[in-house]
Amino acid sequence: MPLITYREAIKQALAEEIEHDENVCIMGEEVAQYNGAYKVTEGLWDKYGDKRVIDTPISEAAFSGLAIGASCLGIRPVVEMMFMSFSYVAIDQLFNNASFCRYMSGGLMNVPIVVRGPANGGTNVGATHSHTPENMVANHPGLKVVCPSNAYDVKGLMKTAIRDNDPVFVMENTLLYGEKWEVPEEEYLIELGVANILREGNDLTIVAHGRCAMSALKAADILEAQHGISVELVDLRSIRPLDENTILESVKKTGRALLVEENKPFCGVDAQISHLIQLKAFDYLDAPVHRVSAIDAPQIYAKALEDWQIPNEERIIAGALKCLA
Amino acid sequence: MPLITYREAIKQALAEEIEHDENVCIMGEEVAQYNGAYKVTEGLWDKYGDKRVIDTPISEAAFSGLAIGASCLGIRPVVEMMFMSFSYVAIDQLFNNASFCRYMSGGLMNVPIVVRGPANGGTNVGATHSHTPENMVANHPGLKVVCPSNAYDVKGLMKTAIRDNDPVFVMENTLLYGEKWEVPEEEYLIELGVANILREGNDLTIVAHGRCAMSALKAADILEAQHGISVELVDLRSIRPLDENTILESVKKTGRALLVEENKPFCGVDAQISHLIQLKAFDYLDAPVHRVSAIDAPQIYAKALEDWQIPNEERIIAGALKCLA
Amino acid sequence: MPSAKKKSTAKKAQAPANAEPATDFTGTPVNAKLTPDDKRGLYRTILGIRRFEERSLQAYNQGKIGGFLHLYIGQEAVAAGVVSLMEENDHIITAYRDHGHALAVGMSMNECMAEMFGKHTGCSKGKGGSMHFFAPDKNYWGGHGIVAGQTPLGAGLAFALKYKGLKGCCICFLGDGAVNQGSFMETLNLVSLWGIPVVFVIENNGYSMGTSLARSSAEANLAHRADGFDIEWDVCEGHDVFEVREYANRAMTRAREEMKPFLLEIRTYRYRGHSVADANHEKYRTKEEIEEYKKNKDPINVLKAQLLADGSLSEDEAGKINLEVKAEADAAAKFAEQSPVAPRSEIQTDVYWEVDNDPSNSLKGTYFFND
Amino acid sequence: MPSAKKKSTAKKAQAPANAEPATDFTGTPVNAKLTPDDKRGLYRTILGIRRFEERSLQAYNQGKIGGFLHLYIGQEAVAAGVVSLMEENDHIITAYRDHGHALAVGMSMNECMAEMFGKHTGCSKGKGGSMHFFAPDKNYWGGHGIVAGQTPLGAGLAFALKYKGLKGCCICFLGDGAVNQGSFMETLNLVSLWGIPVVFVIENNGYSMGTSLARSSAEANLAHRADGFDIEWDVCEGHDVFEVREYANRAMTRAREEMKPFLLEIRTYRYRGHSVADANHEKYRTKEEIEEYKKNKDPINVLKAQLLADGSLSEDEAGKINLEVKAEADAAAKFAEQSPVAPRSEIQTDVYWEVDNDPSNSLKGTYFFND
Ligand SMILES: Cc1ncc(C[n+]2csc(CCOP(=O)(O)OP(=O)(O)O)c2C)c(N)n1
Ligand SMILES: Cc1ncc(C[n+]2csc(CCOP(=O)(O)OP(=O)(O)O)c2C)c(N)n1
Ligand SMILES: [Mg+2]
Ligand SMILES: [Mg+2]
Repeated sequence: MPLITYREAIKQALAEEIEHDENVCIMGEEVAQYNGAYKVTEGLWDKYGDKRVIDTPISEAAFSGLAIGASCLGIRPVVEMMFMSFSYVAIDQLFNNASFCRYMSGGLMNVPIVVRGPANGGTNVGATHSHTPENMVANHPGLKVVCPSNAYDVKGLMKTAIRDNDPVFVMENTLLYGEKWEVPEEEYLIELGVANILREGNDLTIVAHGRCAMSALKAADILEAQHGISVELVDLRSIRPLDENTILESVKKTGRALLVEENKPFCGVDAQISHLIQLKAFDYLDAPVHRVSAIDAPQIYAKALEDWQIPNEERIIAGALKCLA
Repeated sequence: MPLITYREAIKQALAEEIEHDENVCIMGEEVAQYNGAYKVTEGLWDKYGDKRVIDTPISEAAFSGLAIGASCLGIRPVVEMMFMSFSYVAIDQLFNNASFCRYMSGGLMNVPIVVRGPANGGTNVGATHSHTPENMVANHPGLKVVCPSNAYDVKGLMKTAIRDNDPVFVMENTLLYGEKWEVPEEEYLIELGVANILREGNDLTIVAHGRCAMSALKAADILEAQHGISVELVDLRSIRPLDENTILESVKKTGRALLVEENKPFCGVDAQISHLIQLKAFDYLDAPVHRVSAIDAPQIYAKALEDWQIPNEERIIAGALKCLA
Repeated sequence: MPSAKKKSTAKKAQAPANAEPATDFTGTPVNAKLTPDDKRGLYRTILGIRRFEERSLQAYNQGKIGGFLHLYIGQEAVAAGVVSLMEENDHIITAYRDHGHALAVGMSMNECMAEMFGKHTGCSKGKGGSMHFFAPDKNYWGGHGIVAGQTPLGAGLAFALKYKGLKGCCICFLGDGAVNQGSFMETLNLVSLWGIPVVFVIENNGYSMGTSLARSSAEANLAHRADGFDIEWDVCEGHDVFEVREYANRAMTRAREEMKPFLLEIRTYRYRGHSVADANHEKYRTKEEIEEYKKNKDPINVLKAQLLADGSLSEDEAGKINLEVKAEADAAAKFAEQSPVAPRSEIQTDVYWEVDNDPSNSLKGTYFFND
Repeated sequence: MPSAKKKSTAKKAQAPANAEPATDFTGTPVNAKLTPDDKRGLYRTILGIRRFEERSLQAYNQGKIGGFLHLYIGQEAVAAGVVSLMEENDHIITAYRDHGHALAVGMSMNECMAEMFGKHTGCSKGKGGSMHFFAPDKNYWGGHGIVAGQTPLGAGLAFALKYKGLKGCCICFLGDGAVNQGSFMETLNLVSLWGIPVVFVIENNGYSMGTSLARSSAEANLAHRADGFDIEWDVCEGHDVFEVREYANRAMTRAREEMKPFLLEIRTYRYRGHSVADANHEKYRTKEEIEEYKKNKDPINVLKAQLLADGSLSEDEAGKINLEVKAEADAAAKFAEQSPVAPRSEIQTDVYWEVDNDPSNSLKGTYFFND
């Protein structure tokens, strides 16, 4: 299987879906002529032209809302937020219109849009540019959200998201764009709501999503090698819908859980997962569920400190040891 | 002590603080000449005039941002969101500027604003008008949020919020505006971060905030009378800062916890509280922490169904019985 | 001190040189072609909206309708006039003051009334309420409660037409207070830049809740803002359905033919408070102002006089139509009253298309999160 | 077909009748009063910004600065000119391209450079970075990363002046791409309606990232949008600091004297990419375009020629200033390099004023939520 970057995998997904359905179009700031701020859409405008790949002014509320409206008539817009952080100026369109139009119309309409873009810290760009709003998205029934941790997943989930008839947020990560994974050449889709066991183990379940799953994978190896702790690692992939069963089965086996995410802790996704685990695997738990999240402060600029603020291997290992203490 | 409405208590707090500090001013849609959409500010414009009580156009992003900017120079604006739901068009100003300016300036500035308004369902106005965003606010370090459940609390907390040098959201409730409680005539403040034990008990701790605390109070009486269950009821009052100790002490005593809120469940405030309890009172828990939240769907319009969707006594009692099953 | 002199390049709809401001629009081509039947149809629509809303007000006062009730009374000729021009590929979307538009596109009084009663037979199954009527089969996309929130959606509907190569336009209504929401202003730039066939109709009734236009917008000539976005604009009166049709027709034709947006400001008036809860609306405007409008500019009276004059309607026919629509409104209230509320299980349907339709690739994972 | 003819009432700054567009601004009153010292000061500021940014670019390329680096090179006369007019009660706020404004208000190269290096000695203790320089003691309120997010804040600073009865204004800078954010347009209406003494300065450098003005705004004459909000506006060139001072002075004086907003569009140019990461900026504009500006409109060259001509600067002095600011920039890099990163405990300070200041009513409750 070819090794390709996360960036390339997204691009392939977008290109394939543009080919697959004439109603798929991509819009966002600098996605066309500039090839994307992070070059995710590189070459697509050249190949598919103005109709399918559309540059927008810096008007996130207007173009997200426009995408929602267009989707009512069967267009399937894939809206790029240059940073998912910039969706903060478009929250009303996304959290009221994309999420609720179907409901408020008693099911007469649906909103098949995708909102995609990087939602991560660790890039030294400060508090306003480092949001990870998957928790806020998932809080709003009507929306779906996935956080792919690797190239294989992002391709398969992106394609599914585009074909999905509901609004789906795809949370990417600029730090993963350049990383490579094996991705088959044949077409494939990955269903929403199916977690991925990245590593099997018996002593501790780590649940993570997005890039944190990759950091946890490295931490798990170290935990095994240096501490003799056998970690089972569940990569959520999809936040809403959520694969509760996979999480619960793993925790029932290991009796312990560490939840790792880049969200700020208060009402992060892992607060919900923690509640779920204690609720549905109470009798299996040998220790409280612990969490490693971003250190609870606005994202700091200084690189050295930000690398400590977001979960890293060292902090994950410390968290795991707490679970087993 | 005089019995006054929740509405009147807010108005007293606003009037007292206007008198107390010449930099306090109130702004929002219809707050002045119209006396407020819910008459919370009735009479204030008549008494204090254009400078202190200011009508705005329907431009929430602009006037929230303006309030933040003005606060840098020592003004202490109290911004009314006619519905807290409308803050969705101003999220960037509130969640990036109000929350992070202090941090990004390395502490050189601070943002002493209050954002207040009703954040509740149960009024038959549909999904877009029934948000309870205290979870999203509390997710953002730099912001504070309180959810007063009664007239005494709302007055004391509002005054504290206005004097606080950080941005504080005060989540009110239209269904409480007309309800009465005893409120002393002498001036008082209530500290942020201090929960209130509304009722002592031994079998089960119920943690609630906002109007749900009042519904839980009624449910607790029924639980005692009809099921012989002695409930201790913790009214959080303040979500961030959070009074962890009071929650934990109560749970350590009762061994069981039911969390009640109007938030939609996924990453609601109670997801965080649930995590906290299992983390810090793990060995004391005799049963998993249960939650009663809004039924997980966009807020429905039909009154009969909405009254079932948001936590009511019946659902709280059912939740309590699950905790004791 | 010297100063550069700038000249703004206003791009308003062009009128023939020296044209007198017209006052009688019954004879303009778009109106001249109306048959007597068409005209009576317009009368029925306008009167039907009025009677429907009067009946709903009654139901609200009886406690059968809850939440908000934003009445359109006084503004009926705007929706009726504009909608009467809609062609197959035209779409329409509006704000929360949406009953008039809904009835004008042909939604039944039954489904609308039942929706307000929160009943399962309502157009949105009782999930949306008064502010959220929808009829996609009639190209009607709601009914939206957040001020100006519908304006990017309207642009999107028109975008889809262009994308698909369909000749049509989207008419997107908003209020005079809504013009100050950022989403609308962003959208103005976007649709002009991209050549999107959307007609924004500002229903300027002079007030946003209790705030007069002068207290909400710095520049009283709202349509003028279009200049800053190189969008053509015009202004007309909204009480004469023929005037509305004339101006709307120009705007819609241009949008369809030239693939360009248009901003049309229509001056109108609401007789009632902002919503029924706004009982004190005589505090922010004078009784005289209201009476003046009712007396001289009531859309029903104006149209009736016009139709009586040109012979397309008789007093008898007018009376008959009135009785018919009144009966229809009463029947709708009865229908709504007798309809069932949806079962509790319906709270969690219509959230996700994929869940409702249980597609072949069977659903995985948990979608809803109550304990 | 007949059409109402509308006339927009453009409210631009008035020029004397028949005034020729001026080209030499050195003699206008606001500039005539400058002493040779003042002029050399302007030259030092402009040159200092250039050298500082060149040095920071070098540090970025060496990997000492991370994240974004948005260089102001080419636009220096705008910040220098406007800031040189600031009086005691004037305040200033800008976007992420904020180094020029920071140095112009008198922030030290040390604290600015250290901030970009993420060091504890930085103006924001390394918490804000390149986009977030602040100096409230110099009436400088940042440095803001979200496009147009600073514009309501700027209005708020000016609001506070009016509230307190202080005679002053706030100058709020934004880019040509930022004009399409709703928050800015909402703010335009608000400040006009309320009579807020804010001067919005659009630094129109022709591009927002890779998007030319023509591809982002439907109406190329950006300042013209002010008409729709009844705001006075004007347009000038930004490479001649005297021209900038002339126009900015008119705008700021009017804001202070009349308590009214002003929209000033200043045409300028950035030589470098949007940020340093934008290496391919010659793909969306021609080399010639860049060279043309550098050759004929470089703010340093233009000013130097003016000062040499009027005798307030000699070649020697110019050379000396150049060496001095270069040395200052080098020293700043060294200072930054040698400064410590803040300790990890600093991640959670400066979040809440109340926590940091441990006020007498001792803090209750938990503020931070890591396990
Ligand atoms: C973003 C937002 N802010 C405030 C409101 C509350 N609100 C509903 S309607 C309204 C007035 C709107 O006036 P206008 O646009 O003139 O429309 P009209 O009611 O006159 O039809 C306000 C303030 C809202 N629904 N959404
Ligand atoms: C709301 C938001 N959307 C997008 C961005 C990403 N972004 C940063 S700067 C920029 C271009 C702004 O151009 P302009 O306003 O002309 O300012 P200039 O960079 O030319 O100084 C963009 C798109 C952002 N920071 N905030
Ligand atoms: Mg109105
Ligand atoms: Mg620019």
